[in-house]
Amino acid sequence: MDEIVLVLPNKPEYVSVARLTVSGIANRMGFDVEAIEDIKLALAEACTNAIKHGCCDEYKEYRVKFVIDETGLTVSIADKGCGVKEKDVKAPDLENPKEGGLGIFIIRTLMDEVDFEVLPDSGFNLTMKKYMGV
Amino acid sequence: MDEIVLVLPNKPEYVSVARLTVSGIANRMGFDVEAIEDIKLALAEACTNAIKHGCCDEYKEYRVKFVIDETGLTVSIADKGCGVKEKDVKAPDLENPKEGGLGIFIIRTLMDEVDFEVLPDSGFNLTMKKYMGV
Amino acid sequence: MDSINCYYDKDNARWMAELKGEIDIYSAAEFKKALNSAFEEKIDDLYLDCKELSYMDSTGLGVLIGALKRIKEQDKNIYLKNLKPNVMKLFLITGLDKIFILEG
Amino acid sequence: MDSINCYYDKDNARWMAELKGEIDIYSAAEFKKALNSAFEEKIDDLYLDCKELSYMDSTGLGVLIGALKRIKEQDKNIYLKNLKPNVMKLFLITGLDKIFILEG
Ligand SMILES: Nc1ncnc2c1ncn2[C@@H]1O[C@H](COP(=O)(O)OP(=O)(O)O)[C@@H](O)[C@H]1O
Ligand SMILES: Nc1ncnc2c1ncn2[C@@H]1O[C@H](COP(=O)(O)OP(=O)(O)O)[C@@H](O)[C@H]1O
Repeated sequence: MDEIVLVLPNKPEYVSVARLTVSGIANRMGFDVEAIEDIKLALAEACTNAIKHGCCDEYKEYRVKFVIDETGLTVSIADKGCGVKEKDVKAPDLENPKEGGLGIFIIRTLMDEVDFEVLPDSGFNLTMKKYMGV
Repeated sequence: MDEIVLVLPNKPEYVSVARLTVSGIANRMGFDVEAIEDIKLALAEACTNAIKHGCCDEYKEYRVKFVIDETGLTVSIADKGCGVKEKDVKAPDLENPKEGGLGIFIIRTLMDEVDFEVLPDSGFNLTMKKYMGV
Repeated sequence: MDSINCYYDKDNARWMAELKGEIDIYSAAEFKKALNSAFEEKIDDLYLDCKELSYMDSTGLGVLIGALKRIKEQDKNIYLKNLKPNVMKLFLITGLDKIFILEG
Repeated sequence: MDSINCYYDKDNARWMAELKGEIDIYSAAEFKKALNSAFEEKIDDLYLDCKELSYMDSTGLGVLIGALKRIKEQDKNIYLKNLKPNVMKLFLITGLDKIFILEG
Protein backbone atom coordinates (compact mmCIF):
# COMPACT_ATOMS: atom_id res chain seq x y z
CA MET A 1 0.00 0.00 0.00
CA ASP A 2 1.34 3.42 -0.96
CA GLU A 3 0.20 6.79 0.26
CA ILE A 4 0.56 10.19 -1.39
CA VAL A 5 -0.53 13.46 0.21
CA LEU A 6 -1.19 16.78 -1.51
CA VAL A 7 -1.92 19.92 0.49
CA LEU A 8 -3.40 22.79 -1.53
CA PRO A 9 -4.35 26.39 -0.78
CA ASN A 10 -8.07 27.11 -0.66
CA LYS A 11 -7.95 28.80 -4.07
CA PRO A 12 -9.69 28.01 -7.35
CA GLU A 13 -6.53 28.29 -9.42
CA TYR A 14 -4.95 25.17 -7.94
CA VAL A 15 -7.76 22.68 -8.52
CA SER A 16 -6.15 21.97 -11.89
CA VAL A 17 -2.99 20.91 -10.03
CA ALA A 18 -5.00 18.32 -8.09
CA ARG A 19 -6.39 17.04 -11.40
CA LEU A 20 -2.91 16.66 -12.90
CA THR A 21 -1.56 14.93 -9.80
CA VAL A 22 -4.37 12.38 -9.73
CA SER A 23 -4.07 11.79 -13.49
CA GLY A 24 -0.44 10.91 -12.95
CA ILE A 25 -1.25 8.52 -10.11
CA ALA A 26 -4.15 6.83 -11.89
CA ASN A 27 -2.14 6.55 -15.08
CA ARG A 28 0.78 4.96 -13.21
CA MET A 29 -1.65 2.48 -11.62
CA GLY A 30 -2.84 1.44 -15.07
CA PHE A 31 -6.40 2.79 -15.08
CA ASP A 32 -7.83 3.29 -18.57
CA VAL A 33 -8.58 6.70 -20.07
CA GLU A 34 -12.26 6.71 -19.11
CA ALA A 35 -11.55 5.77 -15.50
CA ILE A 36 -8.85 8.44 -15.28
CA GLU A 37 -11.32 11.06 -16.51
CA ASP A 38 -13.90 9.86 -13.96
CA ILE A 39 -11.42 10.13 -11.09
CA LYS A 40 -10.21 13.56 -12.21
CA LEU A 41 -13.75 14.90 -12.36
CA ALA A 42 -14.77 13.40 -9.03
CA LEU A 43 -11.71 14.85 -7.32
CA ALA A 44 -12.28 18.27 -8.87
CA GLU A 45 -15.87 18.27 -7.57
CA ALA A 46 -14.64 17.48 -4.07
CA CYS A 47 -11.91 20.16 -4.23
CA THR A 48 -14.46 22.68 -5.49
CA ASN A 49 -16.64 21.90 -2.49
CA ALA A 50 -13.72 22.21 -0.09
CA ILE A 51 -13.08 25.69 -1.49
CA LYS A 52 -16.73 26.78 -1.72
CA HIS A 53 -18.09 25.38 1.51
CA GLY A 54 -15.13 24.31 3.58
CA CYS A 55 -13.31 27.58 3.63
CA CYS A 56 -13.72 29.37 6.90
CA ASP A 57 -11.39 32.33 6.84
CA GLU A 58 -8.96 30.93 9.35
CA TYR A 59 -8.20 27.82 7.35
CA LYS A 60 -6.30 28.42 4.21
CA GLU A 61 -5.67 24.92 2.95
CA TYR A 62 -7.22 21.54 2.33
CA ARG A 63 -5.63 18.13 2.10
CA VAL A 64 -5.99 15.36 -0.47
CA LYS A 65 -4.79 11.87 0.43
CA PHE A 66 -4.33 9.14 -2.17
CA VAL A 67 -4.10 5.51 -1.06
CA ILE A 68 -2.95 3.02 -3.68
CA ASP A 69 -3.28 -0.73 -3.34
CA GLU A 70 -4.15 -3.72 -5.52
CA THR A 71 -7.87 -3.14 -5.06
CA GLY A 72 -7.81 0.41 -6.39
CA LEU A 73 -7.33 4.08 -5.66
CA THR A 74 -8.87 5.71 -2.60
CA VAL A 75 -8.91 9.51 -2.45
CA SER A 76 -9.85 11.51 0.66
CA ILE A 77 -10.43 15.25 0.61
CA ALA A 78 -10.47 16.98 3.97
CA ASP A 79 -10.97 20.65 4.68
CA LYS A 80 -11.08 22.34 8.05
CA GLY A 81 -14.28 24.23 7.45
CA CYS A 82 -17.49 24.25 9.38
CA GLY A 83 -18.74 20.95 8.02
CA VAL A 84 -22.30 20.36 6.88
CA LYS A 85 -25.42 18.71 8.12
CA GLU A 86 -26.09 15.34 6.47
CA LYS A 87 -29.57 16.52 5.46
CA ASP A 88 -28.08 19.37 3.43
CA VAL A 89 -26.46 16.88 1.10
CA LYS A 90 -29.37 15.84 -1.07
CA ALA A 91 -29.85 14.43 -4.53
CA PRO A 92 -30.39 17.08 -7.17
CA ASP A 93 -33.84 17.61 -8.67
CA LEU A 94 -33.10 16.91 -12.31
CA GLU A 95 -36.54 18.06 -13.42
CA ASN A 96 -35.76 21.52 -12.11
CA PRO A 97 -32.06 22.00 -12.66
CA LYS A 98 -30.42 24.55 -10.45
CA GLU A 99 -27.05 26.21 -10.76
CA GLY A 100 -25.70 24.15 -7.90
CA GLY A 101 -26.18 20.87 -6.11
CA LEU A 102 -24.64 18.51 -8.65
CA GLY A 103 -21.19 17.92 -7.21
CA ILE A 104 -21.83 15.11 -4.76
CA PHE A 105 -24.27 13.48 -7.15
CA ILE A 106 -21.55 13.38 -9.84
CA ILE A 107 -19.02 11.94 -7.39
CA ARG A 108 -21.47 9.20 -6.36
CA THR A 109 -22.11 8.30 -9.99
CA LEU A 110 -18.47 8.10 -11.07
CA MET A 111 -16.84 6.41 -8.10
CA ASP A 112 -17.41 2.90 -6.74
CA GLU A 113 -17.49 3.84 -3.06
CA VAL A 114 -18.25 7.25 -1.55
CA ASP A 115 -18.41 8.16 2.09
CA PHE A 116 -18.28 11.35 4.06
CA GLU A 117 -18.01 12.29 7.63
CA VAL A 118 -18.22 15.57 9.46
CA LEU A 119 -15.98 15.81 12.45
CA PRO A 120 -16.40 18.56 15.02
CA ASP A 121 -13.91 21.34 14.25
CA SER A 122 -12.26 19.45 11.46
CA GLY A 123 -14.63 20.14 8.63
CA PHE A 124 -15.75 17.84 5.88
CA ASN A 125 -13.94 14.64 4.98
CA LEU A 126 -15.03 12.94 1.77
CA THR A 127 -13.54 9.56 0.85
CA MET A 128 -14.05 7.96 -2.51
CA LYS A 129 -12.69 4.86 -4.16
CA LYS A 130 -12.33 3.61 -7.70
CA TYR A 131 -11.80 -0.14 -8.04
CA MET A 132 -8.94 -1.45 -10.12
CA GLY A 133 -9.63 -3.88 -12.93
CA VAL A 134 -13.43 -4.03 -12.93
CA MET B 1 2.32 33.72 -1.22
CA ASP B 2 0.87 30.25 -1.74
CA GLU B 3 2.20 26.96 -0.52
CA ILE B 4 1.60 23.47 -1.89
CA VAL B 5 2.95 20.29 -0.30
CA LEU B 6 3.34 16.88 -1.89
CA VAL B 7 4.40 13.86 0.15
CA LEU B 8 5.53 10.87 -1.89
CA PRO B 9 6.61 7.31 -1.09
CA ASN B 10 10.31 6.62 -1.55
CA LYS B 11 9.64 4.69 -4.78
CA PRO B 12 10.81 5.28 -8.34
CA GLU B 13 7.35 4.89 -9.84
CA TYR B 14 6.03 8.10 -8.31
CA VAL B 15 8.69 10.54 -9.50
CA SER B 16 6.54 11.04 -12.61
CA VAL B 17 3.72 12.23 -10.32
CA ALA B 18 6.02 14.92 -8.90
CA ARG B 19 6.83 16.00 -12.46
CA LEU B 20 3.16 16.30 -13.39
CA THR B 21 2.32 18.22 -10.23
CA VAL B 22 5.08 20.75 -10.78
CA SER B 23 4.17 21.11 -14.46
CA GLY B 24 0.67 22.05 -13.39
CA ILE B 25 1.92 24.59 -10.88
CA ALA B 26 4.48 26.17 -13.20
CA ASN B 27 1.97 26.26 -16.03
CA ARG B 28 -0.61 27.96 -13.80
CA MET B 29 2.01 30.54 -12.79
CA GLY B 30 2.63 31.35 -16.44
CA PHE B 31 6.15 29.99 -16.96
CA ASP B 32 7.00 29.28 -20.61
CA VAL B 33 7.51 25.77 -21.98
CA GLU B 34 11.29 25.79 -21.66
CA ALA B 35 11.18 26.96 -18.04
CA ILE B 36 8.57 24.32 -17.22
CA GLU B 37 10.82 21.62 -18.66
CA ASP B 38 13.78 22.96 -16.65
CA ILE B 39 11.82 22.88 -13.41
CA LYS B 40 10.45 19.39 -14.10
CA LEU B 41 13.93 18.03 -14.75
CA ALA B 42 15.47 19.73 -11.72
CA LEU B 43 12.73 18.39 -9.45
CA ALA B 44 13.07 14.88 -10.87
CA GLU B 45 16.81 14.95 -10.17
CA ALA B 46 16.17 15.95 -6.58
CA CYS B 47 13.47 13.30 -6.12
CA THR B 48 15.79 10.69 -7.63
CA ASN B 49 18.44 11.63 -5.07
CA ALA B 50 15.95 11.50 -2.22
CA ILE B 51 15.11 7.94 -3.28
CA LYS B 52 18.67 6.82 -4.04
CA HIS B 53 20.56 8.41 -1.16
CA GLY B 54 17.96 9.61 1.30
CA CYS B 55 16.18 6.38 1.87
CA CYS B 56 17.13 4.78 5.11
CA ASP B 57 14.85 1.83 5.58
CA GLU B 58 12.84 3.35 8.40
CA TYR B 59 11.73 6.35 6.37
CA LYS B 60 9.34 5.56 3.62
CA GLU B 61 8.51 9.01 2.27
CA TYR B 62 9.94 12.33 1.20
CA ARG B 63 8.32 15.73 1.02
CA VAL B 64 8.23 18.33 -1.73
CA LYS B 65 7.18 21.87 -0.86
CA PHE B 66 6.28 24.45 -3.52
CA VAL B 67 6.21 28.13 -2.61
CA ILE B 68 4.65 30.46 -5.15
CA ASP B 69 5.01 34.22 -5.10
CA GLU B 70 5.49 37.09 -7.57
CA THR B 71 9.24 36.51 -7.71
CA GLY B 72 9.00 32.88 -8.79
CA LEU B 73 8.65 29.27 -7.76
CA THR B 74 10.68 27.81 -4.89
CA VAL B 75 10.76 24.03 -4.52
CA SER B 76 12.21 22.22 -1.50
CA ILE B 77 12.80 18.48 -1.42
CA ALA B 78 13.40 16.96 2.00
CA ASP B 79 14.04 13.34 2.83
CA LYS B 80 14.69 11.86 6.25
CA GLY B 81 17.76 9.92 5.26
CA CYS B 82 21.24 10.01 6.62
CA GLY B 83 22.22 13.22 4.87
CA VAL B 84 25.53 13.70 3.11
CA LYS B 85 28.82 15.42 3.71
CA GLU B 86 29.18 18.67 1.79
CA LYS B 87 32.46 17.42 0.27
CA ASP B 88 30.67 14.45 -1.31
CA VAL B 89 28.68 16.81 -3.50
CA LYS B 90 31.20 17.70 -6.15
CA ALA B 91 31.10 18.89 -9.72
CA PRO B 92 31.19 16.08 -12.26
CA ASP B 93 34.36 15.44 -14.25
CA LEU B 94 33.03 15.92 -17.75
CA GLU B 95 36.25 14.70 -19.33
CA ASN B 96 35.70 11.32 -17.72
CA PRO B 97 31.98 10.83 -17.61
CA LYS B 98 30.72 8.42 -15.01
CA GLU B 99 27.37 6.75 -14.67
CA GLY B 100 26.47 9.01 -11.77
CA GLY B 101 27.22 12.37 -10.28
CA LEU B 102 25.30 14.61 -12.68
CA GLY B 103 22.12 15.29 -10.71
CA ILE B 104 23.15 18.26 -8.57
CA PHE B 105 25.15 19.73 -11.44
CA ILE B 106 22.03 19.66 -13.64
CA ILE B 107 19.92 21.26 -10.92
CA ARG B 108 22.50 24.04 -10.47
CA THR B 109 22.53 24.72 -14.20
CA LEU B 110 18.77 24.86 -14.67
CA MET B 111 17.63 26.74 -11.59
CA ASP B 112 18.39 30.31 -10.55
CA GLU B 113 19.10 29.61 -6.88
CA VAL B 114 20.11 26.29 -5.31
CA ASP B 115 20.88 25.60 -1.71
CA PHE B 116 21.07 22.55 0.45
CA GLU B 117 21.40 21.82 4.07
CA VAL B 118 21.92 18.67 6.03
CA LEU B 119 20.21 18.62 9.37
CA PRO B 120 21.04 16.03 11.98
CA ASP B 121 18.45 13.24 11.84
CA SER B 122 16.38 14.96 9.22
CA GLY B 123 18.27 14.08 6.08
CA PHE B 124 18.91 16.20 3.07
CA ASN B 125 16.96 19.34 2.27
CA LEU B 126 17.52 20.84 -1.17
CA THR B 127 15.87 24.15 -2.04
CA MET B 128 15.82 25.55 -5.54
CA LYS B 129 14.17 28.55 -7.12
CA LYS B 130 13.24 29.59 -10.62
CA TYR B 131 12.64 33.30 -11.10
CA MET B 132 9.48 34.49 -12.77
CA GLY B 133 9.67 36.73 -15.80
CA VAL B 134 13.39 36.92 -16.40
CA MET C 1 -10.52 27.90 -19.93
CA ASP C 2 -7.98 29.13 -22.44
CA SER C 3 -10.41 31.56 -24.03
CA ILE C 4 -13.95 32.06 -25.17
CA ASN C 5 -14.84 33.57 -28.48
CA CYS C 6 -18.44 34.71 -28.60
CA TYR C 7 -20.00 36.41 -31.63
CA TYR C 8 -23.47 37.05 -33.01
CA ASP C 9 -24.31 35.35 -36.31
CA LYS C 10 -26.87 37.74 -37.81
CA ASP C 11 -27.81 35.56 -40.79
CA ASN C 12 -28.91 32.74 -38.55
CA ALA C 13 -29.92 34.89 -35.61
CA ARG C 14 -27.87 33.09 -33.00
CA TRP C 15 -24.90 33.44 -30.69
CA MET C 16 -21.90 31.32 -31.60
CA ALA C 17 -18.95 30.43 -29.40
CA GLU C 18 -16.03 28.06 -29.33
CA LEU C 19 -14.96 26.67 -25.98
CA LYS C 20 -11.32 25.82 -25.47
CA GLY C 21 -9.32 24.21 -22.67
CA GLU C 22 -10.87 23.51 -19.29
CA ILE C 23 -13.91 24.93 -17.51
CA ASP C 24 -13.58 24.51 -13.76
CA ILE C 25 -14.06 26.57 -10.60
CA TYR C 26 -11.20 28.83 -11.72
CA SER C 27 -12.32 29.55 -15.27
CA ALA C 28 -16.10 29.33 -14.85
CA ALA C 29 -16.29 33.00 -13.86
CA GLU C 30 -14.90 34.08 -17.22
CA PHE C 31 -17.33 31.76 -19.02
CA LYS C 32 -20.26 33.20 -17.08
CA LYS C 33 -19.19 36.76 -17.83
CA ALA C 34 -18.96 36.05 -21.57
CA LEU C 35 -22.46 34.52 -21.70
CA ASN C 36 -23.96 37.27 -19.54
CA SER C 37 -22.58 40.04 -21.67
CA ALA C 38 -23.87 38.35 -24.82
CA PHE C 39 -27.40 37.94 -23.45
CA GLU C 40 -27.38 41.47 -22.14
CA GLU C 41 -26.91 42.62 -25.71
CA LYS C 42 -29.51 40.26 -27.12
CA ILE C 43 -31.41 37.19 -26.00
CA ASP C 44 -31.15 34.48 -28.65
CA ASP C 45 -30.15 30.87 -29.22
CA LEU C 46 -26.58 29.96 -28.28
CA TYR C 47 -24.48 27.46 -30.23
CA LEU C 48 -21.38 26.17 -28.49
CA ASP C 49 -18.67 24.28 -30.33
CA CYS C 50 -16.88 22.09 -27.75
CA LYS C 51 -14.35 20.49 -30.10
CA GLU C 52 -11.44 21.85 -28.09
CA LEU C 53 -13.02 21.71 -24.67
CA SER C 54 -10.98 19.05 -22.89
CA TYR C 55 -12.62 19.25 -19.48
CA MET C 56 -15.73 20.60 -17.77
CA ASP C 57 -17.26 19.98 -14.36
CA SER C 58 -20.32 21.03 -12.36
CA THR C 59 -19.13 24.63 -12.20
CA GLY C 60 -19.44 24.82 -16.00
CA LEU C 61 -22.83 23.11 -15.90
CA GLY C 62 -23.92 25.69 -13.32
CA VAL C 63 -23.07 28.51 -15.70
CA LEU C 64 -24.93 26.82 -18.56
CA ILE C 65 -28.01 26.16 -16.41
CA GLY C 66 -28.06 29.79 -15.26
CA ALA C 67 -27.79 31.01 -18.84
CA LEU C 68 -30.47 28.62 -20.06
CA LYS C 69 -32.94 29.79 -17.42
CA ARG C 70 -32.50 33.33 -18.62
CA ILE C 71 -33.19 32.62 -22.30
CA LYS C 72 -35.77 29.83 -21.86
CA GLU C 73 -38.38 32.44 -20.90
CA GLN C 74 -38.16 33.67 -24.47
CA ASP C 75 -38.14 30.14 -25.87
CA LYS C 76 -34.49 30.18 -26.81
CA ASN C 77 -32.13 27.29 -26.16
CA ILE C 78 -28.48 26.25 -25.86
CA TYR C 79 -26.98 23.87 -28.44
CA LEU C 80 -23.71 22.04 -27.88
CA LYS C 81 -21.73 20.10 -30.48
CA ASN C 82 -18.51 18.10 -30.82
CA LEU C 83 -18.37 17.09 -27.16
CA LYS C 84 -15.43 14.96 -26.10
CA PRO C 85 -16.39 11.65 -24.41
CA ASN C 86 -15.68 12.88 -20.87
CA VAL C 87 -17.75 16.05 -21.36
CA MET C 88 -20.57 14.09 -23.00
CA LYS C 89 -20.54 11.70 -20.04
CA LEU C 90 -21.05 14.63 -17.66
CA PHE C 91 -24.25 15.61 -19.48
CA LEU C 92 -25.48 12.01 -19.61
CA ILE C 93 -24.99 11.18 -15.94
CA THR C 94 -26.66 14.40 -14.79
CA GLY C 95 -29.59 14.02 -17.19
CA LEU C 96 -28.79 17.43 -18.64
CA ASP C 97 -28.61 15.93 -22.12
CA LYS C 98 -32.41 16.20 -21.96
CA ILE C 99 -32.40 19.90 -21.07
CA PHE C 100 -29.74 21.17 -23.45
CA ILE C 101 -29.61 20.20 -27.10
CA LEU C 102 -26.56 18.05 -27.81
CA GLU C 103 -25.46 17.50 -31.36
CA GLY C 104 -22.81 14.94 -32.26
CA MET D 1 9.51 4.63 -20.84
CA ASP D 2 6.63 3.25 -22.82
CA SER D 3 8.76 0.71 -24.65
CA ILE D 4 12.07 0.13 -26.31
CA ASN D 5 12.42 -1.61 -29.62
CA CYS D 6 15.98 -2.77 -30.27
CA TYR D 7 17.02 -4.67 -33.39
CA TYR D 8 20.22 -5.39 -35.28
CA ASP D 9 20.48 -3.92 -38.78
CA LYS D 10 22.77 -6.41 -40.54
CA ASP D 11 23.19 -4.43 -43.77
CA ASN D 12 24.63 -1.48 -41.92
CA ALA D 13 26.12 -3.46 -39.07
CA ARG D 14 24.54 -1.47 -36.26
CA TRP D 15 21.99 -1.67 -33.48
CA MET D 16 18.87 0.43 -34.01
CA ALA D 17 16.31 1.47 -31.42
CA GLU D 18 13.42 3.86 -31.01
CA LEU D 19 12.93 5.45 -27.62
CA LYS D 20 9.40 6.36 -26.58
CA GLY D 21 7.91 8.14 -23.60
CA GLU D 22 9.97 9.03 -20.55
CA ILE D 23 13.27 7.70 -19.23
CA ASP D 24 13.57 8.35 -15.51
CA ILE D 25 14.57 6.49 -12.35
CA TYR D 26 11.59 4.17 -12.84
CA SER D 27 12.10 3.23 -16.48
CA ALA D 28 15.91 3.48 -16.70
CA ALA D 29 16.27 -0.13 -15.53
CA GLU D 30 14.35 -1.40 -18.54
CA PHE D 31 16.43 0.80 -20.85
CA LYS D 32 19.65 -0.55 -19.33
CA LYS D 33 18.50 -4.13 -19.69
CA ALA D 34 17.66 -3.65 -23.35
CA LEU D 35 21.07 -2.16 -24.15
CA ASN D 36 22.90 -4.77 -22.10
CA SER D 37 21.22 -7.67 -23.80
CA ALA D 38 21.97 -6.18 -27.23
CA PHE D 39 25.67 -5.70 -26.48
CA GLU D 40 25.88 -9.15 -24.96
CA GLU D 41 24.83 -10.51 -28.32
CA LYS D 42 27.17 -8.27 -30.28
CA ILE D 43 29.20 -5.14 -29.69
CA ASP D 44 28.52 -2.60 -32.41
CA ASP D 45 27.41 0.98 -33.05
CA LEU D 46 24.04 1.96 -31.59
CA TYR D 47 21.62 4.35 -33.34
CA LEU D 48 18.84 5.75 -31.18
CA ASP D 49 15.86 7.55 -32.66
CA CYS D 50 14.51 9.89 -29.98
CA LYS D 51 11.62 11.36 -31.97
CA GLU D 52 9.08 10.15 -29.42
CA LEU D 53 11.21 10.49 -26.33
CA SER D 54 9.48 13.26 -24.41
CA TYR D 55 11.65 13.25 -21.31
CA MET D 56 15.01 12.00 -20.05
CA ASP D 57 17.08 12.82 -16.96
CA SER D 58 20.44 11.88 -15.45
CA THR D 59 19.30 8.30 -14.87
CA GLY D 60 18.98 7.89 -18.64
CA LEU D 61 22.33 9.58 -19.22
CA GLY D 62 23.85 7.17 -16.70
CA VAL D 63 22.63 4.19 -18.73
CA LEU D 64 23.98 5.71 -21.94
CA ILE D 65 27.38 6.47 -20.39
CA GLY D 66 27.62 2.93 -19.04
CA ALA D 67 26.78 1.48 -22.44
CA LEU D 68 29.22 3.78 -24.23
CA LYS D 69 32.09 2.76 -21.96
CA ARG D 70 31.48 -0.84 -22.85
CA ILE D 71 31.55 -0.36 -26.62
CA LYS D 72 34.16 2.44 -26.78
CA GLU D 73 36.89 -0.12 -26.09
CA GLN D 74 36.10 -1.57 -29.49
CA ASP D 75 35.83 1.86 -31.12
CA LYS D 76 32.08 1.79 -31.42
CA ASN D 77 29.84 4.73 -30.60
CA ILE D 78 26.28 5.78 -29.76
CA TYR D 79 24.37 8.02 -32.20
CA LEU D 80 21.22 9.91 -31.23
CA LYS D 81 18.85 11.68 -33.58
CA ASN D 82 15.59 13.68 -33.50
CA LEU D 83 16.05 14.92 -29.94
CA LYS D 84 13.32 17.13 -28.54
CA PRO D 85 14.53 20.51 -27.25
CA ASN D 86 14.42 19.51 -23.58
CA VAL D 87 16.39 16.31 -24.20
CA MET D 88 18.89 18.16 -26.40
CA LYS D 89 19.35 20.71 -23.64
CA LEU D 90 20.24 17.94 -21.18
CA PHE D 91 23.11 16.83 -23.45
CA LEU D 92 24.29 20.39 -24.00
CA ILE D 93 24.42 21.46 -20.36
CA THR D 94 26.25 18.30 -19.30
CA GLY D 95 28.75 18.51 -22.17
CA LEU D 96 27.74 15.02 -23.26
CA ASP D 97 26.98 16.32 -26.74
CA LYS D 98 30.75 16.03 -27.20
CA ILE D 99 30.91 12.40 -26.08
CA PHE D 100 27.89 11.00 -27.90
CA ILE D 101 27.17 11.74 -31.56
CA LEU D 102 24.03 13.86 -31.86
CA GLU D 103 22.38 14.22 -35.22
CA GLY D 104 19.60 16.73 -35.83
N1 LIG E 1 -16.48 20.47 1.90
C1 LIG E 1 -17.72 20.78 2.31
N2 LIG E 1 -17.93 21.49 3.45
C2 LIG E 1 -19.16 21.81 3.87
N3 LIG E 1 -20.27 21.47 3.18
C3 LIG E 1 -20.16 20.76 2.05
C4 LIG E 1 -18.89 20.39 1.56
N4 LIG E 1 -19.09 19.68 0.41
C5 LIG E 1 -20.42 19.65 0.22
N5 LIG E 1 -21.08 20.30 1.20
C6 LIG E 1 -22.55 20.45 1.33
O1 LIG E 1 -23.18 19.55 0.44
C7 LIG E 1 -24.05 20.28 -0.44
C8 LIG E 1 -24.10 19.60 -1.80
O2 LIG E 1 -22.85 19.72 -2.45
P1 LIG E 1 -22.81 19.60 -4.01
O3 LIG E 1 -23.60 18.43 -4.43
O4 LIG E 1 -21.38 19.58 -4.43
O5 LIG E 1 -23.52 20.90 -4.57
P2 LIG E 1 -23.16 22.45 -4.41
O6 LIG E 1 -21.76 22.55 -3.91
O7 LIG E 1 -23.31 23.00 -5.77
O8 LIG E 1 -24.17 23.00 -3.45
C9 LIG E 1 -23.48 21.68 -0.47
O9 LIG E 1 -24.42 22.65 -0.82
C10 LIG E 1 -23.00 21.85 0.96
O10 LIG E 1 -24.06 22.19 1.81
N1 LIG F 1 18.95 13.35 -0.82
C1 LIG F 1 20.26 13.06 -0.60
N2 LIG F 1 20.64 12.45 0.54
C2 LIG F 1 21.94 12.13 0.76
N3 LIG F 1 22.93 12.42 -0.10
C3 LIG F 1 22.62 13.04 -1.25
C4 LIG F 1 21.28 13.40 -1.56
N4 LIG F 1 21.28 14.03 -2.77
C5 LIG F 1 22.56 14.04 -3.19
N5 LIG F 1 23.37 13.45 -2.28
C6 LIG F 1 24.85 13.29 -2.38
O1 LIG F 1 25.35 14.13 -3.40
C7 LIG F 1 26.05 13.34 -4.37
C8 LIG F 1 25.88 13.94 -5.76
O2 LIG F 1 24.54 13.79 -6.21
P1 LIG F 1 24.21 13.80 -7.76
O3 LIG F 1 24.94 14.94 -8.35
O4 LIG F 1 22.76 13.81 -7.93
O5 LIG F 1 24.85 12.47 -8.32
P2 LIG F 1 24.53 10.94 -8.01
O6 LIG F 1 23.24 10.88 -7.29
O7 LIG F 1 24.46 10.29 -9.35
O8 LIG F 1 25.71 10.45 -7.20
C9 LIG F 1 25.49 11.94 -4.23
O9 LIG F 1 26.37 10.94 -4.68
C10 LIG F 1 25.24 11.87 -2.71
O10 LIG F 1 26.44 11.59 -2.03
